[in-house]
Amino acid sequence: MSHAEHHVSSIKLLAIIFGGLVFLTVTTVLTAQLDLGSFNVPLAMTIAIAKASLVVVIFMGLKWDNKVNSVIFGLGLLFVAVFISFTLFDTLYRGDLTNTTKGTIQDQVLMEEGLQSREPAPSTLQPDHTP
Amino acid sequence: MSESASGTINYLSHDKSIKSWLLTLDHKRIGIMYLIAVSLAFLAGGILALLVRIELMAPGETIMSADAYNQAFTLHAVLMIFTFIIPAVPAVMGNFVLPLQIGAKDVAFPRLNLASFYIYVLGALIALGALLVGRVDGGWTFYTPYSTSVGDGILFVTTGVFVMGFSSILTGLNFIVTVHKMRAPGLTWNRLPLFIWSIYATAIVQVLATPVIGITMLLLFLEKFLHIGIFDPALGGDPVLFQHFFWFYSHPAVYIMILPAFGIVSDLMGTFSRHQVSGYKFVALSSVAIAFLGFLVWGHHMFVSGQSATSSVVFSLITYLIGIPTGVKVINWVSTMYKGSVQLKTPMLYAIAFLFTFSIGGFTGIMLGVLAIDIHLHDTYFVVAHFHYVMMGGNVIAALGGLHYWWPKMTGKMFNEKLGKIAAGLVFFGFNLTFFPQFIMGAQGMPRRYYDYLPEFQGYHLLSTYGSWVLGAGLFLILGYLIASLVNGKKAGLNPWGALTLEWTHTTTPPHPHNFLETPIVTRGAYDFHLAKDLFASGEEVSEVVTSTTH
Amino acid sequence: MANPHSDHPAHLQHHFVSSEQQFDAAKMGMWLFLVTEILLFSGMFVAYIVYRTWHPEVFAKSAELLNPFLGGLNTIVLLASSFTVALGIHYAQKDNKKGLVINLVLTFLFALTFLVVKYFEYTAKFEHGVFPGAAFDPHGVSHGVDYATYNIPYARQFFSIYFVMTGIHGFHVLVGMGLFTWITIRALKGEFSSAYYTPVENCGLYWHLVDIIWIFLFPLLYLI
Amino acid sequence: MGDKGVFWLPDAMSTFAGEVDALFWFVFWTSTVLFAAVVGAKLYFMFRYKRKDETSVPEPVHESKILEMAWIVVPTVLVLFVFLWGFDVYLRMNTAPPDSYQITVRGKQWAWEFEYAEGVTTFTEMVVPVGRPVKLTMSSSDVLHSFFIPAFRVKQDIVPNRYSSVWFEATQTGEFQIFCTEYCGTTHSGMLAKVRVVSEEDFASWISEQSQDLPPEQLGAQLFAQCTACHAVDGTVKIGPALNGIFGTQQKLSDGTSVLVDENFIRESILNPAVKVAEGFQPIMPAGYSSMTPKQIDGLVAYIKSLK
Repeated sequence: MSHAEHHVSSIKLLAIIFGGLVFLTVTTVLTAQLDLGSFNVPLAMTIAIAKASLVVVIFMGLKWDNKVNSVIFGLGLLFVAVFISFTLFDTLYRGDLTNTTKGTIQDQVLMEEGLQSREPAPSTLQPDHTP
Repeated sequence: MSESASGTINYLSHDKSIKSWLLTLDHKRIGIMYLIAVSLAFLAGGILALLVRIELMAPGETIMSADAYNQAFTLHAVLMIFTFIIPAVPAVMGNFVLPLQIGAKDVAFPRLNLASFYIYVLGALIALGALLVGRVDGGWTFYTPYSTSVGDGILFVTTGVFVMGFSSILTGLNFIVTVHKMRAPGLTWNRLPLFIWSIYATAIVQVLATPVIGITMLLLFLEKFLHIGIFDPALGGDPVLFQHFFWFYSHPAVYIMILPAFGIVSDLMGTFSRHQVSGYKFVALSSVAIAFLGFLVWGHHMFVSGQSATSSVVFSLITYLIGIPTGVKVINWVSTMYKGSVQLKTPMLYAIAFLFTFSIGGFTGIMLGVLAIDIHLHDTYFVVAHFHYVMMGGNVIAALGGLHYWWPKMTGKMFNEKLGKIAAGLVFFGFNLTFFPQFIMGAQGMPRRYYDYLPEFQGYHLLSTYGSWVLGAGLFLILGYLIASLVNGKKAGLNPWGALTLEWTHTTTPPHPHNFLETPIVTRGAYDFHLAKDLFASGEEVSEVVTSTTH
Repeated sequence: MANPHSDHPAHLQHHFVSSEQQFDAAKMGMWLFLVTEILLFSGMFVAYIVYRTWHPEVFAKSAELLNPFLGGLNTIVLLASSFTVALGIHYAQKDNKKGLVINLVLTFLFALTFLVVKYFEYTAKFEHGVFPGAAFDPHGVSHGVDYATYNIPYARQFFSIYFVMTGIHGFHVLVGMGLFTWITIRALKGEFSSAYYTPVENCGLYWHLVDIIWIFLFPLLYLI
Repeated sequence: MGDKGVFWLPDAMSTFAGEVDALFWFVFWTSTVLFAAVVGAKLYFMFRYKRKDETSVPEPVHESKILEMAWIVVPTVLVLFVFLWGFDVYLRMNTAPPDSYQITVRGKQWAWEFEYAEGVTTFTEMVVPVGRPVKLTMSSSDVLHSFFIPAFRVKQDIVPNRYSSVWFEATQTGEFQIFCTEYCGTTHSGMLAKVRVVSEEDFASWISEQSQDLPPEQLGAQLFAQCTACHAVDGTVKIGPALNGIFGTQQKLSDGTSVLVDENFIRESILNPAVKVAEGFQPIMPAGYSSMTPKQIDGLVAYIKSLK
């Protein structure tokens, strides 16, 4: 084990990061009030990732830490990504062959009821959520 | 040259009070406590298996009602998987052997280690508590909505599995840190015994996968208790999503079960062939690769579940990719014997039996990974036979090899070699007789989890039941002579198998409470027998306990 | 038994060779633990994403019932607590006991604030029948919001996910408060110094992770 | 090897069953050859290199790069080939031809119900025409079930709240087994049915025969097919009590009281099975049968009344 002095982050650096985090929080709350169409989600997520990165790299000191800890953290994120993306392979493409249907029976019933009552069905009741 | 060390105290003798055992922080004693606990779990699960097999000797009711049968196979699986096979090798042999093999005084976090043990016991008791409140039904897979619609026993089982998950996580975490930070001077990654590599790979899976079964069990609990509507289709939830959650853990869990077996077999093959393990680097790194790839294939349990064809195709393709490193490993183990010096002691017999049974498990796995064939074979006895060939023929047979291999080090006593060989034969024969007929009846269409069945399948079921008796006899024989060895076994030498790993060359038998009298300094790889020729020149047991500075 | 290290500090456990090894091991163990925490939450994120892609309109509408300003306030409270924890470690490294204790107490108070705000958010929903699970039955009118109009298919899923996610997160905050109480007591006893502050460091890491989880929960549940 | 249809796989009775089997046998024989090679090498090495001298320490073997590459490349090519083959068959197995004959299948604990396009409903037996693609649209009213016909090599889980489907084209007439293969509770293993494959003409005449209105007793006899997993009519006690000769008698209940078995009691027991449970039996009868029409229930009552 090579002996290295532990890194000490200066109060100034910590304060700057804290300021940045508060700024980003205010930004994300304000931009969420605007209607940016399909940009709302990516923007909010980008800001969240930026905030989380600041916390991990500076507050948690990963920047100065043993590399193996970065690898561990990275692997954790990688497998979260695997979990999400491989599940989406199913849920986004459910019913791509004839062995099962895309929508549920409940949704179909709701839609039929909506049609029969001849009122415009709330958009939320559409059974088919094609990706 | 070993006599000067024999008079020292060892970890068993230095304090014999009950309290010193229950509160011990010594990884070796914790390993022994796990050994006792998982053996009890194995016994309970095994008795249930025998009962299930007897019930299936004839169609219709033989010895129990349909409800009793359904609970018996559910409990058999829950006990065998969560309380026996997942902790078996990592927690028993990993605990006992890992710090010794890497030349450490203990694991990195001894208190956490003891806590893991008690968390395991607590979880197992909670799961068993289900028996007191009601039926435990639905199979170990807990598929919704059946699991949320039947009995309250499921609440206890999910809680128990949740709690035992913590034990598994903490053990894995402990081992990863130990392997990274506690290796003896000179013990580089390239010199590590392959058992360490495999336990390390297992630990990665334990840490990354187990939290997901935690959240899955929690959500299942809430689904049953509050009806949150995530998994229950009557409330708009999706049962297939539950299967994704469940298999995200439970497929990697298969690698928690099999990777440690790879490690044991590698060690046994090297030691009993007195030969460098063929393709050492490949065997080592492929364990880690398999650990990671194991996370990408869970959907092959769901080819007929109604998941999208897109995901079935992706999962099927990756399933093959994981088959290849596994296959190459088998070839490596076989070729380790090539031009070696093979000694057929009891532990080696298990390693050789493993190559046979695990290969069948592997090849049938390839068959199940083929999309079109799996549609026919899914949820039949073919699958039952396949996973028993992997878990029992893979893990348990290897674990028995490991148990016999390390038994002298753990207890200081030799078991009866002749009985050992007979028992190994019984286990091997009984195992194949139990499970091979299941492949055939499965392919013929016999579905799994069937209490009653069509008369045309009875012949296979009979063979299988007879096999289970032979297997049971073999296992009880092992239990018998191992216990007998504690009483009247021959005193074990320092290194009865002629191994080169540190637990044999640098410790007394049984080991000192602090493992090593002096920190070992490692100068060669775990299987570099050709660099240690002088140690074997006398033909006597080799040990470097006292003269640690020369090597 | 020869011990090569003549100076053996009180905090060094016998099976470690040096303080440095012990510190590294503890920290690595902590990072591994954090990864298990991330994967524990990942299940909830998967559930959220799956149901959101299936029913985006329901999720957008249901989110209207959450108050982004209270959520935002709580975000800033948690960020501040992360800041004070980082300051605490800084003071520990500088052997400044007073600075350490003050910042640990501040962190505890921020955590408490977070839970108090959460309490008001929860009770405001419970009053109108917004519960997780079978009891979900939004009704009544407050601040011009007619809760009954939120009783639409799959709103139950949104609120179940909301309550389970924030509930598990809140539980972690509670555990964090316990940890900080313990660490503060040890700090008051003067157990920490620039030579040994591993528990402070590790509790800090845990707390930052709780903060990070919230950084994601906040926009996902309240904003988008 | 003998007749493969007898030993490993059941006889192939649908158009793609032969393709599935070809793939099965390819993997089977390739695996067998490789397995024999591994076991053969293992046994040979075991005895050829047996330790004779306790002091012998063999030298490490120089590893051949070409051989190692071959171990990796050859299996990779093989499995990719098998994957593509399996994928191809899988796609066809899961894509029903648009002109298929439609049958609606409903699974419930623990019986199958088959409804044909002409409005005919059968239980425990599904009749299909030979040489014509048949598409089953399946749903479940309670838990997961799985529809499996080994002879046709088809299987599909039925997920509640979704329509699942399988299709097949039978190649020969005959009677074949249908299983439920997803665990669904106490009588999971009794959730069986048969598929009877008949010629086009026989099918047409069978359908028209079935379409006529039946007297209540015969209707009840037909409906009762879905009850036989648990109730016998010859006095045998299964999961539930035998139902012959009980009409007009006093039935002891699990709460100690007793009740007269009349039309009302039978009707109530079908609609709300957990309320009055016969002594010595578990309250496990599913409530799924309450969806029956009054006419169907009248039929069942008439049938049970007629049992001696």
